[in-house]
Amino acid sequence: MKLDSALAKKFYHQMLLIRRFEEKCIEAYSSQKICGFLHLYIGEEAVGVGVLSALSNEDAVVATYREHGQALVKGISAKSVMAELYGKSEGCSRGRGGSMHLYSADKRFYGGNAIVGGGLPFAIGLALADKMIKRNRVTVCIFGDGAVAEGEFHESLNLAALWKLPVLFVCENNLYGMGTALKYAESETNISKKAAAYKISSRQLDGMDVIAVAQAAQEAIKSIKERNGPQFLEALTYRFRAHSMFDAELYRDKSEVEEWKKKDPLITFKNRLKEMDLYSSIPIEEIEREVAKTIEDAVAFAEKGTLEPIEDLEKFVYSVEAT
Amino acid sequence: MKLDSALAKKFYHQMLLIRRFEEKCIEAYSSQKICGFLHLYIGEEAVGVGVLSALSNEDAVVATYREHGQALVKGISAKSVMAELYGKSEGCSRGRGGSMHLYSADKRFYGGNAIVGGGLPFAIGLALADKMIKRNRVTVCIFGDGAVAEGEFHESLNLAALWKLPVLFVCENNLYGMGTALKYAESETNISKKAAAYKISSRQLDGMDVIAVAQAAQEAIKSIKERNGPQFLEALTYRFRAHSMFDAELYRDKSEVEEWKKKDPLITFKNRLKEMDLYSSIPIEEIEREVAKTIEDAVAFAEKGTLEPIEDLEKFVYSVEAT
Amino acid sequence: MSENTTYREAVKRAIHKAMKEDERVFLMGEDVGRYGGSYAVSMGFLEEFGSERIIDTPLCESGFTGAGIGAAVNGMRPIVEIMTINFSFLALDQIINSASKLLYMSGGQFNVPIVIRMATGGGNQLGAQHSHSLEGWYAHVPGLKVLTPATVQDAYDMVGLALDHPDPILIFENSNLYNTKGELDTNATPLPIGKAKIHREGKDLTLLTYGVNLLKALKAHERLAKEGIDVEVIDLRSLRPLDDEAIMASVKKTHRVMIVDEGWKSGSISAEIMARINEQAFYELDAPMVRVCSAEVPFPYAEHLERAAMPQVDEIVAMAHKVMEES
Amino acid sequence: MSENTTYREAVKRAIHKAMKEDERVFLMGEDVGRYGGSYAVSMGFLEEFGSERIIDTPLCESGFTGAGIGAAVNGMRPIVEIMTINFSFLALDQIINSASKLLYMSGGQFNVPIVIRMATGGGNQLGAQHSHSLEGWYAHVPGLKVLTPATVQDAYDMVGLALDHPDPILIFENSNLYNTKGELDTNATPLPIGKAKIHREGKDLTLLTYGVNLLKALKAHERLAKEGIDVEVIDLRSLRPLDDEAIMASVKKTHRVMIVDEGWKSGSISAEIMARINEQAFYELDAPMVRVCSAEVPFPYAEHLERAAMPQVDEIVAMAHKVMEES
Ligand SMILES: Cc1ncc(C[n+]2csc(CCOP(=O)(O)OP(=O)(O)O)c2C)c(N)n1
Ligand SMILES: Cc1ncc(C[n+]2csc(CCOP(=O)(O)OP(=O)(O)O)c2C)c(N)n1
Ligand SMILES: [Mg+2]
Ligand SMILES: [Mg+2]
Repeated sequence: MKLDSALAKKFYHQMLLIRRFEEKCIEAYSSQKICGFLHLYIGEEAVGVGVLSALSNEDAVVATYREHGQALVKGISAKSVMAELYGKSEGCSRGRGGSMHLYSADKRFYGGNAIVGGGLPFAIGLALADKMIKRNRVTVCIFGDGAVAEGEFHESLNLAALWKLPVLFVCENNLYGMGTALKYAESETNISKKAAAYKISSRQLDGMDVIAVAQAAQEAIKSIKERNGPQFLEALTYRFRAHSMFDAELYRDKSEVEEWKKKDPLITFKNRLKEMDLYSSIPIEEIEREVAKTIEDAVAFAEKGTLEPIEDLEKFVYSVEAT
Repeated sequence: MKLDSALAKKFYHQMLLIRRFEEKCIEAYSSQKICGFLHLYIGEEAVGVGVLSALSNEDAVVATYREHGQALVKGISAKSVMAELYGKSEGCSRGRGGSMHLYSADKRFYGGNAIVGGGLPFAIGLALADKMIKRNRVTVCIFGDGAVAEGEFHESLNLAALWKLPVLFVCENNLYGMGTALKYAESETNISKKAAAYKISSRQLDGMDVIAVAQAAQEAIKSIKERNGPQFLEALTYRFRAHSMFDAELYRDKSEVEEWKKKDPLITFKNRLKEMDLYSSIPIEEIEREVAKTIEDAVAFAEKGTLEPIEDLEKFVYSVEAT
Repeated sequence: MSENTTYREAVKRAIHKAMKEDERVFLMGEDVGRYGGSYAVSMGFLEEFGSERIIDTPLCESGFTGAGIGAAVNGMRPIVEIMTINFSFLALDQIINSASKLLYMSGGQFNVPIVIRMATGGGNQLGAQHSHSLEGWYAHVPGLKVLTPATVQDAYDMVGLALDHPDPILIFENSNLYNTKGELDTNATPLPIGKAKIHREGKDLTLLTYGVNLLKALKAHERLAKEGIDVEVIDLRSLRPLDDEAIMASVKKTHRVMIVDEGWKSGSISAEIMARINEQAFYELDAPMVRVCSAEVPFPYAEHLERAAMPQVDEIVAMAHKVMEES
Repeated sequence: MSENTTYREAVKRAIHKAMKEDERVFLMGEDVGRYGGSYAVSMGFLEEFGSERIIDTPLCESGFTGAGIGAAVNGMRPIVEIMTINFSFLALDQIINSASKLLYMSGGQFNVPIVIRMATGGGNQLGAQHSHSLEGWYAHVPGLKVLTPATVQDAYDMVGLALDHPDPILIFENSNLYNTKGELDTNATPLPIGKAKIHREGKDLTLLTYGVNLLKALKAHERLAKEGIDVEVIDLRSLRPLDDEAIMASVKKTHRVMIVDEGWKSGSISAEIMARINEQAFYELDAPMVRVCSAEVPFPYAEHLERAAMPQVDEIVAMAHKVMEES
């Protein structure tokens, strides 16, 4: 992968978009425009941006309840995501999904899943269909370190490897599953090592470094598209915010958070650009303005969005043709 | 482990008991004295006998639906097991369990589980209690190669290792889960290698050789009793009979079965004894007679056993003190 | 065009036809291939259709059911066979949290055209863990449809209907039905999903049932006819949706109701049917509705105990007399 | 000795007391330790009791629930916390195939004194996968008991009752109750498992409910009292066993029945209650029984839709008027 200024701009723009989008979400949450659970990706932007940079439009993404970032990068508009968080008809799930259930058939973004581990078997199935139909597409399956202990993780990795399915597993290891540190959850804390039990080739990488992530993802996707079966990436990262909006964060030290904030993917990326002499070619302030405008528009769009008619409560329980 | 003639006699006696007991079961099944599912252990006797030889009375066993052998070796009388298969009150589960659900509180035999993989979390729990109560006892958890693909396998191994529980996992790898050969079920067919994903030390061994199994089990149990946490054994074995009584065995070649029959644990054990000059000290015919008598008595006991009163249908849904 | 064949053969032919006609259809589950299906439904399919379309899965109910859901969303028409209902608990999260809700949660974007078949029921001395009748439980879940073919014709028709359907459908095949025989007309227009079927018309008592208990109900019908009670026997066919119209029409005719259901009594589908009749036809009732269900016990192994735990013809007959006397 | 406190505090104190008094008691589940419990029930316990007795588990519902079952059989008194009912599907195999049946399958040898607690219910805009009310489902299973504490007193009492019980008990705590306040008397003799409680006596209409809907029922009671309808409000407290005696006694008094239940309507516990009243008190009824349940939809995120999907006071009041007019 060659990082030129166009790509660098794109990376920075996407990471900043996620950051600012979620900062706005916090505001909207405190004024109760957004309700329910809200899990923020702040601090982990490099993973989503890096991994998704390796995908084509035809490739699919299956994510978790912490998926605003990936949804935006996969191409669901900020308007459509924000409207969803506002519970509006114009939202990407027509207000029925909320933060944990963003979808776009168009963009091949398959959610959002509020059941830890629940997305893995589903992702396997998407890939199985692609393989059967002989479409050379990849399904990226993103999950947290907490999901690794679930049985569905095990079942899915085995199936993917056994059937040589075109899946890229991406474990966002942010060291905690809610309040439980990895060392209290796994006897083997090097998650990438677990892939060997299924003969899946895997790598552990710095999830705060968008370039490293993008590079690894690109190589993995290439191998998958050459029909070599699944690949596994473990991205070491950290969430800067609480698990959700209800978390007193008793389980980790402030100092640990501060340490990790020094690796803020936005800041370190800027530093890398400076080292690479690319910084001056990136219009930082312009990007900041663009992003601000995007978010302003998204909020305005969400604010003036409409509510689904209550008469439509039962719409989409079954397909129209089925009722 | 030193194999003297007393131990050799015991091994042979136990293996023969299982063999003859199950041969009798086949008869009883065809005359419909025994009904339901009946899964035979014939061919795999060395695993149960070898592993259980390393246990003390206080250690526990959790097995599968293919558990006649382990139940007998753990000390449930042939009478009591046969009566259970006959559905009689005198059976070890009072006729409520049947072949797949043999139990004895007294002998610390915890079944019999008809759900593949279902025994693993339960076994973990037995061991957890022992650890909490500071009793130095081991729980042996036996399961087939088919169970390895289940999520509960994964969850249980992780918990056992994470909490350093006194569990001996024994995978009876007979190469098939019902009609599905291991290579169609696992991307990594060396099951003992999977234990590494949980940092559990493991060994693969010849499950047709009772001495090898006993030796390995003894070492494993010793380590567990020294409070080093769980151990894992994969015993390579083979079932000579169909999966259950309803199986046309389309999925494997007769020649493969014949090949494995050459490794019949009873025959190879006798050969080993000859090599070791122990054979002459084992009263083979006397054992054969003893076993025949035991089984005859068991059948007679089962035949004249009584039926639970129908009025007691709801007995044991709840504890007496609870209703 | 009609011929006499087994229920097993009917399911088999329906799947065979679908596989021939639509290359998106495939069959996946434990031992569906080399073993031939644990109830021999797919015997010979592997040879005919190959291992790409007849997929022997490892034991991982959640994994392969979830995989079926994903494949359905991505253009295929999977038939997932969960060997028996007893193992479906392990796949429950995928069935409920994924299959039943995806269309709704996505605001209509992702429908899930999956067919999940499983054997159900007790009566074969398989013990407590292998004898569940929980199809009524699944019928509680919006987003799912629950079919219970009782006849050879339905065994055939429902596979096709389910595969043509855009949403997830569960088909429960009682394992005691596979060897039963009946008429099969592969050219007949199938009765739609959600329609009950009157097997015997009668004026004294409405007997509602489904699955294997239809056979017991028909036997009871015969005995009761001789004893002067004219029972209307209705096969529900679908537990979700229930055919309220057919049920109420019959109640209006007979004014008396019995439900026969192998589920444990409390909370079984029989309760829901009673609730609906109470709501929709209360004033038509001449007597309390009754039900013959399974005893509330984990199913015992011993033959005499298991028999006592399950609905039997004698009990149905006795209960019918009781209802008639009451009113 | 009575004082005003929260439901959360009541659960907390009950567990605390049990841990103090019986060293066999321990608490296990996701985030019960360092996080303090996802609903803050066990805040501070880890410090007090240590990580041997307050066990933070990895995410593996089947694994740790099964472990609890094994530990219960082997001499301990585990309280397993499944964070919410929504994740209990992943543990269902262990709950049904192991906990509920072990005593029976072993012919009485192994009882399972486990207490499994979980938060339940919707109403917080958590979307379809996080808003289930399936306690009625669990009540279908013989071998289990299902408790639904609605009051601060019951939140306290039921933990102790359950721990003293030899068989598996599920306790469903509606997440909207944790912050509610009420009187707690830690010295009072608890009302036994299986007994319903009359919260308001009335002569016109029996309103049966449980869990958080008791609060809505009491509000409706107040409004209806002003409108001249005298409603008897009964908290079922236990869904398995149901207190048939208390239910029928009330029906005999009022001759009219309404059930309020957050479960999806079809196949909810409300259906079973209707079925039993039909069976046991049919001739006492002056009008069809009615129920106010949740709409049969995966729960939507948007506030207005979710509200419309759930039982509300207005609907209860309107339904009460309807019943009174009918008869
Ligand atoms: C099956 C299941 N169990 C428990 C939960 C509650 N829960 C939600 S997120 C979470 C932690 C997951 O951690 P991880 O997978 O590391 O993802 P992260 O939140 O760190 O991104 C838990 C326990 C759930 N949603 N699903
Ligand atoms: C969860 C579950 N799925 C499927 C089955 C049906 N079944 C019973 S035994 C078996 C094969 C198990 O194979 P393995 O674990 O290797 O044990 P073996 O029979 O070879 O001893 C299957 C598929 C079951 N009992 N439980
Ligand atoms: Mg995490
Ligand atoms: Mg095997």
